[in-house]
Amino acid sequence: MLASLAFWAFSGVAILSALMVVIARNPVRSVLFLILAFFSAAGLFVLLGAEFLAMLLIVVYVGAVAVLFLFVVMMLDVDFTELKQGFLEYAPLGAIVALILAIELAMIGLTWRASEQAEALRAAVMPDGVSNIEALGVILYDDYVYFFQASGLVLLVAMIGAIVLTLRHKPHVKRQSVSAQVGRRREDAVELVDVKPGQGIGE
Amino acid sequence: MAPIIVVFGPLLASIIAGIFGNIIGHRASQIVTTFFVVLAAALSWYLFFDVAMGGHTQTIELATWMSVGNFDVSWDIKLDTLSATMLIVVNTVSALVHIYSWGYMSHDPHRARFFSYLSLFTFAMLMLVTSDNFLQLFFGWEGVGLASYLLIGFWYKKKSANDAAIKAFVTNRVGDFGFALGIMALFHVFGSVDFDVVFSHVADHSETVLAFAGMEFNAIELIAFLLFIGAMGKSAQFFLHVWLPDAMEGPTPVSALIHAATMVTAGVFLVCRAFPIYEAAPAASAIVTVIGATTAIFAATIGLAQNDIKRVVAYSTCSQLGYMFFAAGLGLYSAAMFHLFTHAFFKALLFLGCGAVIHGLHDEQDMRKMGGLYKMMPMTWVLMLIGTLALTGVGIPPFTIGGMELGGFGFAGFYSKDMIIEEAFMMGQEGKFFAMGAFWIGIGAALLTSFYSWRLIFMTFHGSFRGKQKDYEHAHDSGWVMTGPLVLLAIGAVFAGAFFKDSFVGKDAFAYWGDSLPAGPYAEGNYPEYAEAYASGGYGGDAHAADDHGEAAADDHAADTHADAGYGDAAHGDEAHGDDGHHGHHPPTWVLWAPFIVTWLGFGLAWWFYVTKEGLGARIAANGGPVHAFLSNKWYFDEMYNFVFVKGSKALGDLFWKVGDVRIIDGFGPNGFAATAMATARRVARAQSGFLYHYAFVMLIGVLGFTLWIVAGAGGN
Amino acid sequence: MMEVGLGHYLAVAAILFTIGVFGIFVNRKNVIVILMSVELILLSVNVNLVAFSSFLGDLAGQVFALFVLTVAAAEAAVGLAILVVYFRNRGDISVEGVNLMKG
Amino acid sequence: MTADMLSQEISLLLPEILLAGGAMVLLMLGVFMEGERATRLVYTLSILALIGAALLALFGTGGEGTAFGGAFVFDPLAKFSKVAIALVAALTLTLALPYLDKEKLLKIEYPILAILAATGMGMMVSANDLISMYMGIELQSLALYVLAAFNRDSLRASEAGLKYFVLGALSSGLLLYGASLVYGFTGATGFEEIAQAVAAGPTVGLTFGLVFVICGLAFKVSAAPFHMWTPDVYEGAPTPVTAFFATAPKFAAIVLLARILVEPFGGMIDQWRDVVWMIAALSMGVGAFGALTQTNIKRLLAYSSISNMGYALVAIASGSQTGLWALLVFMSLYMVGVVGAFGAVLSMRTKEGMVENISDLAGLAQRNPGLGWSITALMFSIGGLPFMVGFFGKFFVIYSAVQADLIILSVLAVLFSVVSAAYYLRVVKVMWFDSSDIEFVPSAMSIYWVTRMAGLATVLLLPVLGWLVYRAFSVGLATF
Amino acid sequence: MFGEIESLLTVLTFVPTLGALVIAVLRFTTRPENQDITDRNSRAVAFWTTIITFGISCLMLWEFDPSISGFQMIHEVTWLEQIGLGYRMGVDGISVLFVMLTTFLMPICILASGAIKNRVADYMIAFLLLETLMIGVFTALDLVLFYIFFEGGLIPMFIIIGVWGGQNRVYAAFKFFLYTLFGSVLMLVAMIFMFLEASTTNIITLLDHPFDIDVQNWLWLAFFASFAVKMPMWPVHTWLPDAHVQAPTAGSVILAGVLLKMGGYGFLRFSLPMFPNASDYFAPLVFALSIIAIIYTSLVAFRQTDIKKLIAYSSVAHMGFVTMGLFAMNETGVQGAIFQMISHGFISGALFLCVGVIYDRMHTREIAFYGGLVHRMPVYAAIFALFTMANVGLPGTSGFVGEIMTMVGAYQVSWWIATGAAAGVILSAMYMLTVYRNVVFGEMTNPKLETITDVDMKEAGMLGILAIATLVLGVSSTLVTDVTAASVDNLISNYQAALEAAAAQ
Repeated sequence: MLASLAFWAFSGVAILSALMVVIARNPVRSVLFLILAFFSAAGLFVLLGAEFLAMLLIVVYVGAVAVLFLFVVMMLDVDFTELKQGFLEYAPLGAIVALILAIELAMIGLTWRASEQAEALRAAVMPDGVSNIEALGVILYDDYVYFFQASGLVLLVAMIGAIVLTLRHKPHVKRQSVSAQVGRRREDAVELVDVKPGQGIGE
Repeated sequence: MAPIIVVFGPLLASIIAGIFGNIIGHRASQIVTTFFVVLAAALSWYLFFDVAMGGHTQTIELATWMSVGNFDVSWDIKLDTLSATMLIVVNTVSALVHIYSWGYMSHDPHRARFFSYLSLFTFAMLMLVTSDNFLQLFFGWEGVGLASYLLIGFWYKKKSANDAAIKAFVTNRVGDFGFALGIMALFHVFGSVDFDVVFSHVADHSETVLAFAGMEFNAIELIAFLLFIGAMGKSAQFFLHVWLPDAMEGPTPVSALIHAATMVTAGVFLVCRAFPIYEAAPAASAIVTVIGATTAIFAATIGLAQNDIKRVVAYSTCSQLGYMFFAAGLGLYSAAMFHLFTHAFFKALLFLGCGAVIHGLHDEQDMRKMGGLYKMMPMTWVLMLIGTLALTGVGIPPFTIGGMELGGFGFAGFYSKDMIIEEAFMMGQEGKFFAMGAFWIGIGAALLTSFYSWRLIFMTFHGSFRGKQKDYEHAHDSGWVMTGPLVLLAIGAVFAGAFFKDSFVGKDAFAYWGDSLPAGPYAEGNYPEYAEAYASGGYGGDAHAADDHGEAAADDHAADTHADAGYGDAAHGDEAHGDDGHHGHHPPTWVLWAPFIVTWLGFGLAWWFYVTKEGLGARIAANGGPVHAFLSNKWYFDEMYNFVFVKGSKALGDLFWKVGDVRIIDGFGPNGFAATAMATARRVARAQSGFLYHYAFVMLIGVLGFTLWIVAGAGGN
Repeated sequence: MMEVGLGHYLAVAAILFTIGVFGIFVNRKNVIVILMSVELILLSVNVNLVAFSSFLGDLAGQVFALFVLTVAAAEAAVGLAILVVYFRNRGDISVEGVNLMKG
Repeated sequence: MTADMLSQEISLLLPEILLAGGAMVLLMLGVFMEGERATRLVYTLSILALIGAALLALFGTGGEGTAFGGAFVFDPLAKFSKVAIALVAALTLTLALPYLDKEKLLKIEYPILAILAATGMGMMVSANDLISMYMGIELQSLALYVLAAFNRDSLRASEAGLKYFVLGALSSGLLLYGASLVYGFTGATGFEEIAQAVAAGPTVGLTFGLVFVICGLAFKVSAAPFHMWTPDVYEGAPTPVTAFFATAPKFAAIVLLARILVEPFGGMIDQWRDVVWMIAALSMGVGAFGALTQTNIKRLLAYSSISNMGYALVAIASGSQTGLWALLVFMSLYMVGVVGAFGAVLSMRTKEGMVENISDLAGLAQRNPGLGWSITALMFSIGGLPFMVGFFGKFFVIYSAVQADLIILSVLAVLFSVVSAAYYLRVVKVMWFDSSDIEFVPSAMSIYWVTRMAGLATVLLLPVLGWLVYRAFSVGLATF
Repeated sequence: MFGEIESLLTVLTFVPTLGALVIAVLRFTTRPENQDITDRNSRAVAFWTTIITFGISCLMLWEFDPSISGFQMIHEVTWLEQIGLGYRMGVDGISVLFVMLTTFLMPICILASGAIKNRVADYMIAFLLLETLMIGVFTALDLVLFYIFFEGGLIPMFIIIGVWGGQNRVYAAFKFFLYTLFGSVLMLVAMIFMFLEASTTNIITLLDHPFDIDVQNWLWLAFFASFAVKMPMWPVHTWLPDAHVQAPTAGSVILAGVLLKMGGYGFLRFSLPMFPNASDYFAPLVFALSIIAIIYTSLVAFRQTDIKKLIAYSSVAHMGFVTMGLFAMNETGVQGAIFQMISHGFISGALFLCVGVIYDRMHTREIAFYGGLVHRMPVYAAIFALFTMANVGLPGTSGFVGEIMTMVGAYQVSWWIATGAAAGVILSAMYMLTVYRNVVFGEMTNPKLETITDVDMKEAGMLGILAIATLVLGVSSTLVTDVTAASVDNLISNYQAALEAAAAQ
């Protein structure tokens, strides 16, 4: 009963905040609603018994991704007043498409029945009496090590990509270089020039 | 060897003169061509006596032309009386024309070419007449068409000459269209195009039915009709006559050679050659008669109102060919051939005479600018008179005074033309409705012939000169090189009829024609004993009868056809024999005299119009009644054809081209498709708006579409 | 209050998904919001996966969701980097401006 | 899991390990050895790494089999694809060096991202599990997003990157949603397990999932209606990146699609054939018509690529052994053409810089006959016109379609090929019929030779076509 | 004595390619300043290559045994054997003469290209490649190989028209290429279908393979789409006038002389023997289209103001006779059709050369521009006259033999076909004579023509050879029909047998 109530509450909030993400005028608000949606989804995960994923969602998504979004939104100086013009132009079409999709997908959801072999086909049966995080941990570094390594590569690519795209060495910015300061010698700093009268310093 | 020289000598000469003319020069070209043609003429007289008189018919196979399955056509020289007769006509006239042209064309810078064409024409004509099959005949047929095209358009600078040449060729092609179809039908029915095979199997196919133009026809009738279309074209018969008068744009010797003596008679030759088919095709023969008779009177009426001296003669030719055709249509093949033979002489004579006049007047052809020339050109005048007398058929019919039969006598045309008219009457008597019509038309045409012929003589040679005085003073008879051939032709025009009457249509006709033609009702009606003698092989009992008739006898049909079935109409034969008995094949006396009378009537009228009341004709023309306009405009045939065919095909061509090809086919086809493709391309490009959200829409709509598709599919399942 | 079953979770996921789709449709001004819509779609996927995993009693779904989360984070990083680059070049992130290339 | 088994399994991954390890080593090398020479060294080593990966795939692995509980498979299909992908990637990397050099884009990240992308492609063609499929795709895609925007100072490049990224993320979402449905309705992520579930009878949910997966992958092969990014990204991205986009990732994605449809979902051919049919027809159509009005050669090649992917999908739609080997032959021959064509595009450099308009090719056949003839041959080959090897690619594709009784689709295919011939011809026309004064500067050795060799190969491969067909044939045999 | 050379046909086919390679090497190794030397050398190499090819083809004809109805000199090499494709070459009575026609016309084309001054090497390469492809079409005994040669020929022709063509050459080249490609891609699908049905692409085997009557119609239509465009038949003929008008002289000669024949050859090789029932079923359609083509295009030709366009339309009309004869499916018709194709190759080729002669001098093909050429060019006038007459179908020229044989063949089938065709004969006289009059006869009114010179020795030689060929075949058609007889008999008897078998069911 309580679980049901929680489900309705979490899902209701998730859906509403998701809607607000889409229709909010100000992208900052959108991000904030997105965070709310993630929180609610995390609640649903907990209801489903996936505690680790729920935590992960909050840590990774709320803590990293959404904040990243927020940074970007605020960093890019966007003129918010213009942003929502023409909002309604495609809304009807979007609504129709969304409605049909929603009906279809919901229909699918309601027709669900596990395949007859599903029982047998399960790759990682949920063990009894083990916490979710432990169960995941056991298989993640064993059966799923390949994916784990692959995700490492994905993150490497993301890192390289982010750096190569955004890192800039600005030539005129002066930075402190300790080794250079320490290794400074007299010859580097002072040049003695024998100036002949009436000629000035020239090459 | 002789036949090959006869046929291919002119070709060789033509090639020499045509290709090497520029190198060897005009004189050499003239000599070469004339030599070969004269040689051919001499040899053809030799062959004539050998084949026609001696009965040595033969077929020389030279080479294979086409051989595909049954369609086996070879190059042959077939010599029988018919072809031998044609050989002498062709070669003699051709030789004379060659000689005449020495003089006539003496000032032309392209003589070599001219002589080459003349010889080429001769060759083609010889191929035509010596053919052993329909296809070779067609070869010659089109070959003479080509040569006439070249010769009519000889003065290629003149637009009118070029137009006339094209007109001649194309009109002939229309005829050839029928001819070619006839050949195809022949091959379809008989499985062969060889004369011997076809003719011997005509009777087998008397019941065969062919579909044509959505209807069913008797095969033989259809073939006969289609072949006759070819003959109409070549012989300038009604509907397809339009080219002949225009063809007078060519040099006059050409007119004499082609448009009087030889080529135009090819149609008659064809009908005679294919007589077994026509005998088995009464309806087609009736058409031949009707068309022939129509042409005879129609051309004659137009001849009345023409002012161009050559055109008068040209229409006269048309008209005379009409006579030949209605004769042939009535089954009087020998009579038709006889007229063809005599006509060749006097018509060539007339044409060449006209040429002499034209030459003498420095290329003046309009009779309205002539007159009184007999003083300046007496020789020509005399020769033209002879020609006219022969053409009009002046002569005295046989008559009986006090129980004494006096044989008639007359110029060449008298024998041949009167024979046709009389026999037509006889046929009419026997119940052939159209034959009687033909007879009366023949009479009428004879009147008109007489009138316009004398009109020509009077306008040209009598009265006062109406052209420039200077021309009159320079008018003169031509030299001997031109007059000589005229004289020879004049001799023919005077005596050919009398001399050859017995051979062609008279008592010797059975032996003369042998298997190549039936002797004709006159001979059969009057000289049955000769027929029997010939049939039994007794008469002239030489190798000819034994050999060839022996062969022919192998096919009983042929013999039967000759002997009994007659001309497709048994009634005629029966009546003729039954009523008149032995010597009963004589028309009433008035029929014999009728042509005589109308001829003189025509002469009288012409005299009255153009001598007594000189200038009356001109005044009538000037006042221009509708009748005169109708006649002088040639019944408006040219205008009609121009409108229907020339303009029609131009309009149709434009329609097909500009609307059909450009607008419809290209417009909806490649160009339309290209335009649609480009429009589609632009639409695709416009959809590629560059906007992110558009792209996302398209993706999502795609997904939605596919899922809906699946749902629909699942629902359907 | 009825018993909450898998269907409910799937329906929630479906609705989240369609909201994400809807967001892409209605938003034609701001790329960031489009990216957020994509994040919503990924969230719906995760809900799906976890729900299936739970009801099937199979951890694979959660593992899958885990990697989806990881990759989505990486994706967000790269995406925002690209967005920053674009903004630097253009000084604007309006979606309507992003059509230099078309046709 | 014993060490033996582990080493056995790991040996199957040797090509990927080489590439991934190589990427990291080279990254270190590049970071610590600054300077242009080091950068060039990294490039060279990257190319060598790719060639090495190809060789390893060909000879070095411990036979065939699956690893990591069936998540990774190394079978003839994967082998064939990996060799092709690695070689093509090496070639495009070769083409890239002179361009980047001239455009001041010579950075070590380029080759490293390229080989990481190649690693992802290797994972894609070896994917035997929904998760490994997804990881492979993402590894590849992320690298490609970055590469698209690699010229970060160019507005066009960054716009290309942005478009590619946003739409790519969306497509990933679709793919994942589909994958989640598939997982939910089968209870498994492994392809073999899914196949078993499918064999038991498809459900609507499974079909939906499959459709979403197909749509997601269709984006990667730029098939219509998920193609919209292609022309813009091809145009905006730096040319060598475009060349890379047009070749190896396409190959990997199409093979992955084929594998998914044939292996786990082979039992649902009736369900997916219609969808693939539609996508194929749409792609061919859009590719054929869209290119007609293009003036930019890169855009033209983008549409050409859309259309050719349509043909590849025709082969997949036939869903047979023939279809599979036809697909491989088609793709291999198409790669030859595309590499050559982009080599040609990279040769289009005047004194002022790169040019990309088709009209800039005017008179090329006369001024630069070698290049002109090569482009002519390449265009005809890509267009699938007879006498060039490209024809055989299309021929086999249509062959497989007719065999599968997809007559209408094959007729559509040939008709669209006529339409598309029009724009290939237009390129040829510009080169041969028109004239202009534009003079290209001599291209670098690598570009020169790649272009010429590819041009020659369109004809010279004809006699040895049998070998290629034989290889593909055996792949088809092994896969079914 | 050369009977042992199995690969004679392969050699024959690829010798021109070798020539092209030699020229390519010359072209790529020459410095720009030596351009004219390369041009000269290219011409020489091309000419001698074609002459050698012609020599080899004569050898082939010498080796050819006309009494055998099947294929001869078969050369097979395994190629793509896993799936049943193969490289197979061979000739029979039907194809051997087309090969001869090709090799015969090629040297003439090379010689006739004297007016080409720019990019000579490319031109020669294109022509030599084209020759390979054309010979290949007639010698290929494998469906796919045939298709490759058949379609491949479009590429060099496209370039020939587009680079060395006239004003509107781009449109014409595209139209030519896409139109014909459009036609033949459908054939490709049908070929693949046949390949799957019979599991081989070997033409010899396919000839004996009985295809289902149900599918025959579809296959036939697909092949028809290709060959009808290639012939070209009405209403898919409109590419031809454009292509002809724009192509350079030699291109027109090849186009009319050989490329059009591929359609007819295709009917003979595929449609008729492989789909007899469908051929029989569709024959009325073909007849109708043929007759329309003959009359319609003749009338259109009559209205043309461009000489080449006129001749092009006339070609369409003459090809109408071919299709008519072919589908009459009796000896006369089929042999006549083959003969007509060979003959048309000479005649139309010669006519295009004739146009080329004056075009090279005056650079216009407008009929109205000319007139009175005979005054300055008597030899030309004579030669042109000959070919005009041959085109008109005057007996004694080869044009007549083909026309009469096809018409006789068609008459066996139905009167209306022959009647329509015969009507076309009238029209051909009308337009050919008109154009001849307007160009050659009349007063020379255009002062620009006064400096025009008569044909030179080279031109006269080329035209003379064609003239001799036209005349010799015109009086002795058995030179051709004897070669084709056995194969055609075989074709027809198989055809009839198939029809009877179908009727018996």
